Amino acid sequence: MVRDVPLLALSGVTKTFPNGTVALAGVDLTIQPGRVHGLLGANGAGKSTLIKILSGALAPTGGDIRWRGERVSWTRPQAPREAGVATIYQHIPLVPTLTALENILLDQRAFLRHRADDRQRIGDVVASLGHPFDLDDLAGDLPIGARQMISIAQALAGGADLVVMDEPTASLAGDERQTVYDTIRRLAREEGKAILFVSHFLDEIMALTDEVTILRDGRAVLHAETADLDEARIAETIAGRAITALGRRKTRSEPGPVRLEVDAVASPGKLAPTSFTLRQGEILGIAGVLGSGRSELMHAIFGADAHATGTVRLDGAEIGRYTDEAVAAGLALVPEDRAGQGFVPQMDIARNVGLGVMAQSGAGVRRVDAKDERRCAENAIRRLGIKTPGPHALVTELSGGNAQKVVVAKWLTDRTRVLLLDEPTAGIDIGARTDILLLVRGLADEGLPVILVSSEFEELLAICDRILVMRDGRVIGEADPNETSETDLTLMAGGGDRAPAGAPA
Amino acid sequence: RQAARNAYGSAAPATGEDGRYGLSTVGLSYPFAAAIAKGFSDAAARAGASTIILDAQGSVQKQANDIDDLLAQRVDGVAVMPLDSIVAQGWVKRAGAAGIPMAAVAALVGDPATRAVDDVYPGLVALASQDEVAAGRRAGELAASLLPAGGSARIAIVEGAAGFPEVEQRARGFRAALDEAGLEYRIVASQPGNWTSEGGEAACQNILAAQPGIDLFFNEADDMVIGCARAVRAAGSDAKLIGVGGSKLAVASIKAGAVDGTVCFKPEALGALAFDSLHGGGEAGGDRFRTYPIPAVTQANVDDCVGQW
Amino acid sequence: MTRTDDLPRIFGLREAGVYYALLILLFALAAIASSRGLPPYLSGQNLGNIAYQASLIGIMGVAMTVMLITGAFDLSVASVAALSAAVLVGLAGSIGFVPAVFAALCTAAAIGLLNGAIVQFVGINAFIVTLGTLTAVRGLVLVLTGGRSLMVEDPDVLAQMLAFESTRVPLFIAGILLSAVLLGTAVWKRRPLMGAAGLCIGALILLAGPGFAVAAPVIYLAIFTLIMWALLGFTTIGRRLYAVGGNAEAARLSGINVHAYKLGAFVLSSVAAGFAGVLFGSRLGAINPTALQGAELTVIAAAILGGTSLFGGAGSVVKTVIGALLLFTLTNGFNVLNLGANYQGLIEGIVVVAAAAIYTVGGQRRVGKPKRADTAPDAPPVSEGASA
Amino acid sequence: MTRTDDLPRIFGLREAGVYYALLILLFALAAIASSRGLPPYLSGQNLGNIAYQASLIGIMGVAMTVMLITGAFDLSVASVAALSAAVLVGLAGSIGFVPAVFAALCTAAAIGLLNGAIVQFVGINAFIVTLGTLTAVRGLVLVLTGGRSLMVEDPDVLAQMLAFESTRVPLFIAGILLSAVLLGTAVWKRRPLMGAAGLCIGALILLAGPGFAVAAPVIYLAIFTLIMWALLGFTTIGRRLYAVGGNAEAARLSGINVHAYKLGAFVLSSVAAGFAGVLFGSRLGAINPTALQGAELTVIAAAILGGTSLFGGAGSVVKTVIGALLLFTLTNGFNVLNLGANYQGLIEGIVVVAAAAIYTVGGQRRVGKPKRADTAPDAPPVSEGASA
Ligand SMILES: Nc1ncnc2c1ncn2[C@@H]1O[C@H](COP(=O)(O)OP(=O)(O)OP(=O)(O)O)[C@@H](O)[C@H]1O
Ligand SMILES: Nc1ncnc2c1ncn2[C@@H]1O[C@H](COP(=O)(O)OP(=O)(O)OP(=O)(O)O)[C@@H](O)[C@H]1O
Ligand SMILES: [Mg+2]
Ligand SMILES: [Mg+2]
Repeated sequence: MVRDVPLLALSGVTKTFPNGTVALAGVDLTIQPGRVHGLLGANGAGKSTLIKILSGALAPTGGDIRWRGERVSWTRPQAPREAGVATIYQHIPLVPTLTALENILLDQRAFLRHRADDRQRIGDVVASLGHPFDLDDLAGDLPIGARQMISIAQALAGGADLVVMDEPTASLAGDERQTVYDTIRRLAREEGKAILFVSHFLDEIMALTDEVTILRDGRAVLHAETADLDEARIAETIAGRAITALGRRKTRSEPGPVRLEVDAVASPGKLAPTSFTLRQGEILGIAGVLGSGRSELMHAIFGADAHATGTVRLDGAEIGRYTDEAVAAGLALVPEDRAGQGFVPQMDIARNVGLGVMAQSGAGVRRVDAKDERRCAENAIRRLGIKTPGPHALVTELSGGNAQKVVVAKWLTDRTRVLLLDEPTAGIDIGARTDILLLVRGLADEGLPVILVSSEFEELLAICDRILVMRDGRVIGEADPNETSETDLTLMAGGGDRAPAGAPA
Repeated sequence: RQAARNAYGSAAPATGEDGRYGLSTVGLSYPFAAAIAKGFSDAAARAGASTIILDAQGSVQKQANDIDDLLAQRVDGVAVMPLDSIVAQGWVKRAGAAGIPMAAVAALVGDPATRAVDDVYPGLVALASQDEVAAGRRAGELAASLLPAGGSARIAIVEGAAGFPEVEQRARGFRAALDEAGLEYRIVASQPGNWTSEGGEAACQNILAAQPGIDLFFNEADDMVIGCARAVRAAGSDAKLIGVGGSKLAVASIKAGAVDGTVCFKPEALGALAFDSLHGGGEAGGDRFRTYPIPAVTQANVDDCVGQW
Repeated sequence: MTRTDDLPRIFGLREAGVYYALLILLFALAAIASSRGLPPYLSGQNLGNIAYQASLIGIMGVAMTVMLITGAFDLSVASVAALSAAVLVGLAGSIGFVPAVFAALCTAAAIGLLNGAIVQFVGINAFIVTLGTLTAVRGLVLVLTGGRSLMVEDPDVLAQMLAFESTRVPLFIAGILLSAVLLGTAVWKRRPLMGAAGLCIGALILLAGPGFAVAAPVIYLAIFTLIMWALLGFTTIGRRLYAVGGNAEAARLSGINVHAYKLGAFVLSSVAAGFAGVLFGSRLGAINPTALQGAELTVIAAAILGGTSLFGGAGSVVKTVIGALLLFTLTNGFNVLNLGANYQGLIEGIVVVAAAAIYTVGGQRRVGKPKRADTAPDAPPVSEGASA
Repeated sequence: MTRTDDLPRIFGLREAGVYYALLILLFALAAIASSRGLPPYLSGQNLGNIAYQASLIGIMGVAMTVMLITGAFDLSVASVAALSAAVLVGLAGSIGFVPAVFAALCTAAAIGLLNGAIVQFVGINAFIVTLGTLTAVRGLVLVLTGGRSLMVEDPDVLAQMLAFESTRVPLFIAGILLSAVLLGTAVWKRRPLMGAAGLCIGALILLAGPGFAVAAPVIYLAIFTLIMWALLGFTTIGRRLYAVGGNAEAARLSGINVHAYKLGAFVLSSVAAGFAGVLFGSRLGAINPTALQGAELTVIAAAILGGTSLFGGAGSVVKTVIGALLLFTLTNGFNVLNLGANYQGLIEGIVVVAAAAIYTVGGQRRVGKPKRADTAPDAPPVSEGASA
């Protein structure tokens, strides 16, 4: 490899969206073969925009891009793909009606559709990722974690020289992350490929990358060798302010009264009967790997799973098995798949946030107070630091993390009596994550019971009072954050057997 | 085609020297209606009047709208070719209220089941139409003459689309004539052919599959008899074929011997009759029910019938 | 939904395009008419006629819009209208007008419920279900009428019907007042669009002259539209309907009873169709079995011309009514200008596409995404595959 | 797509439901017919008739399926078919049959290109565009024909047309061979579905008897279906078509030229319609302006009965053909059983919904996600929402 000719060099790249948002205000970036380049930045800093530009999905407004030294202008995704850039997009664009295999082969140019060698080749790639899904599953039937893995496999199958990954691990859990790390290392070290890696997980960045570029408000504010940096410094540069690291939560002296009783809640084929109780102001964490049934448990409790059985009582009163009853009773679920389950794309921020309050105040007909709605939205924008032109921007025009914040904001109302969070910090930047976790902790301190599903065990350990560990759709144990380490938790969750997620027989 | 184009009055000046007359047709994409329109505006042209020809596109409520539009324009007379005889009664009232003479053409106004065709609905200046029942009769007589005297004949009726009064009227006349002829017959099937040639073809194919031994197909319209003829030929059946309407195609295939006979309608004549009844503010006088002879034609006398549509 | 205060957006083609389209068409026709020395096109009577002719389609279109907003689809409206008309005409003679109306609406509601139940709980695609009911209900009409037209014999029932359908309501004063009120509130609450509406209405009313009166159905349409507009724009119901259509899964997880709302839409659409049928039957106290055949496409066309999305989550009932008016203005114009019938279809088709183009293109230029046809900014909900 | 080897899935209702529906219907009718002492219903002649009657709709349906797979929509097919028939009949006399066919197909292709271009590049909703062309093209037919039926006078041109449309092709031998081949490959490559198909075909052929022959259009349909089936199932073109419809954004990002594929679908659909029109015109060597009016709904119904999704990304051309056969078997059954015309609509509607129910319900039970019902219709490409 010739080091002095960079594989890809961007200089002064700018992007202004039609609605006036300046996403990139002149970014320089050079990517060398055989190296892992970390791209960091707060939500809305411009990472995805940059990536869409160098994958040809968006046209830049200015600046120039050089591939292997010569100037290129990529306006359609074909060009970069043929040149040798493979991209994993943040919003995981897959074709729901095609199988995993078909999705992975989507960008192949061959004429015949079902070639044995293709299947063989892809099979190997997927195997190297630890079989997170079956080649013949419909992409649409898979949970978000599995879909994330599909798009990773898709990028690997192409055999590109530069693999661009926009938050590939955002909706993955421990094991899958490990396999992704191993893959990245293999690609860079053994196959001499270049990797552009976006993540909000600083530990990943430290462990994986050789150099990092940090964006803030569309500018590259820092470019350095990872070795010369430490997490605190990076965090500060990203947020543009000092980040108070999360200390562990000191277990609260007097356990409050029981609020939520989950009694033998089960869902055929997905979730074994599960029972537990949740006390006033308690934060219950749920750990598990991809497909361990955490989301299923959440849905079952929330009445979102039509097949679920068992009873859920809030303050002694049984809650019906439908989402509207659950919400009316004060349960609130932040789902794991923001695009699919979280927000209504045609509605602006204010209306999406408004949905929460509206549903909680019952099914009756009432006048919606646009002003009040707007005020709530502005509140949320301030409280969660959502980066947007205003409360009337479409959610689809927000960056991934900011969209996630909107979904969280929906339930931050005073009518919420139990908060169920499924991967609430997926794709949220380090600064905002700390804020959100502190916010959750604050809510709990005010007495709100919270269930937190997270694949960030560090997160769980930091703010939970108790942690349930799930595997293959059943709770296999409980951990006390104070005498458990992240590795213990990972071991419990992974539980030796690496069988792909599936239903307990 | 040029002639046809003028016929629709697009070329005619908006304000005629000798009055403007409106014709609300069931839909100018139906050749029969188009021919009536042609007759109407030709007659108008001869009389130096101008015409407004409206196209209801087969929809009753559009026809109601068309008539409102005509009345709103205060034309000197409105001829209506009603899509629905019963609904049309209301239009007669409206025209009366607006003091604009109205004539019906091609179909009577009033309940076709109870009202005889020559008993013209009160308020109408005139009704220019062929008698559908009589048309059925002509077809029936023709059938009687075509069928072998001895033995019971197996007859299939290919109806128009369900919901049109002609369906029942033509069948009624047909049966009556057969009965009078004292012929022994059985109607073994009567199925809709939806007025179209492909519909007629399908219906006849299917009927033949169930009743191979059909002796005669009575198609309630010529388009259907054309299609039916194909089906009969394809199935190698020697059933006789009778249509109604005297369309160009039918006349041609009678000449060619593919179809045995039809009842000859003259839509252009109808149009002319309707116009004459209106011309001069309806004081034209004469019989209020205006019709013309509708002979049944076979290969023998096919030349008496010039296909007008 | 236009309730933010940025003028360019509100008067931008994308938001107001369909209004422009209608106005352009009206004035074009008026110009041609006068150039041809015809009586003034924008006369009260003619405007009244257009509104009257559009009223049935408009009523069904408004309900259809709600339907489309929830992401479903109803092809059976025309048949349902015909059925309810048949029920009305069939029963009015024996049980009296008002009970017959009630019966007709109940029948309609029942069919809506059936449609909705099959779509929601059996899970069959709305298109095929309502296509099935389109055929079946039309068949039912044929069975009920025995394939023949029905009519009401009893003169006083007939009188009631006519009173219900054909009374002409004088609107001059009302119109003046309305436009005044609109202008007032517009100025007071700073609602530019409202102001514009007020002006247009005022102008048209003055054009129409003091004798201006419209037939009852126009009033019914206006009232129905007003209710639905308020419901969609200002109440939680409307919010939920949009959410259900925009992303049913998200709506469900936000505690909205998706089934109830979709079912409701089906019932509403059928009842509205039923009411249209009642008006249709009352028009002449008679009904023929093929009545309103094929009207469903016109209804949907009106809604989509009004900018409603076929995929749910977006749409405005007022614009649907404008869409309907646009379609009927066109045919009315043809009739008035006595345009060669052979050319009407050609021109109508072109104008419809052109009208749609006005705001689509305008809308796009505003957003500046020519390729919006294939850029969905975020992964589509998983469930998309399910419709396979 | 059914090319994995798990039997339950392949023969599960969801995958094979529509085949079952057709078989059930056929045998039900056969039973009734024989109980009424009618000649055998499953006779070669009758089966041939059904196939023949379904052929035009089938051809348009296959293309429409491709259209729907790419997530678009074409209401103009029937009008386009009528236009191409008019062009054929109008020109055949003067320029000869083959050139006239060519002209007709080119006209059709041009309209398809127009449709596609407007939808793709102006970005107007396909529904409204093709509704517009539906009207406009029908108008064009009216203009060309001047509102009366056209017919070919020249006898030998007429002869050519008949030869092209009405020659009957003996199929006994071919059918036997086909079923043998199917069975062979089925056993060899372990393709259960193929085996089943082979058996059914074999059985029907034997039922039909050695005299079995079908009209040319059936053959054309078969060939066209075969080509499309292979294209969709075995080539990357097919995969891309599914991708474009399933998630245009994903397709675009994987470097698929979405515009080209969508445009292609429009052209294909129009050309197929044009070909159907050619067949239609050749039937009688004549065409009247109302020809095929309203056929578009039947075409779409066939596709959706075949399980094609209105929202793109899923669909099978073979099943569409089955859907068309199902619809025509029904009317054929009515005629054969001589059922009262007034009752046909009612029954047809019910049967259609029932048929759809068979595999929808089956499909759901298999997947066990009832909430699909309400999550299916949404997943709007966000762009749609923006078109509000
Ligand atoms: N389609 C769009 N239209 C208008 N503005 C947009 C659009 N997409 C993104 N933006 C804006 O561009 C800015 C950068 O967005 P981008 O998605 O690049 O952020 P990001 O760094 O990826 O954030 P995250 O970490 O949350 O993914 C944000 O302010 C966002 O609101
Ligand atoms: N990677 C996968 N492959 C196949 N099926 C999966 C996968 N992940 C989850 N599932 C299905 O979903 C069920 C539970 O998944 P769920 O998403 O609830 O688990 P989770 O712990 O929330 O995982 P995630 O990290 O994806 O949220 C599993 O029982 C399995 O049926
Ligand atoms: Mg991003
Ligand atoms: Mg989960």
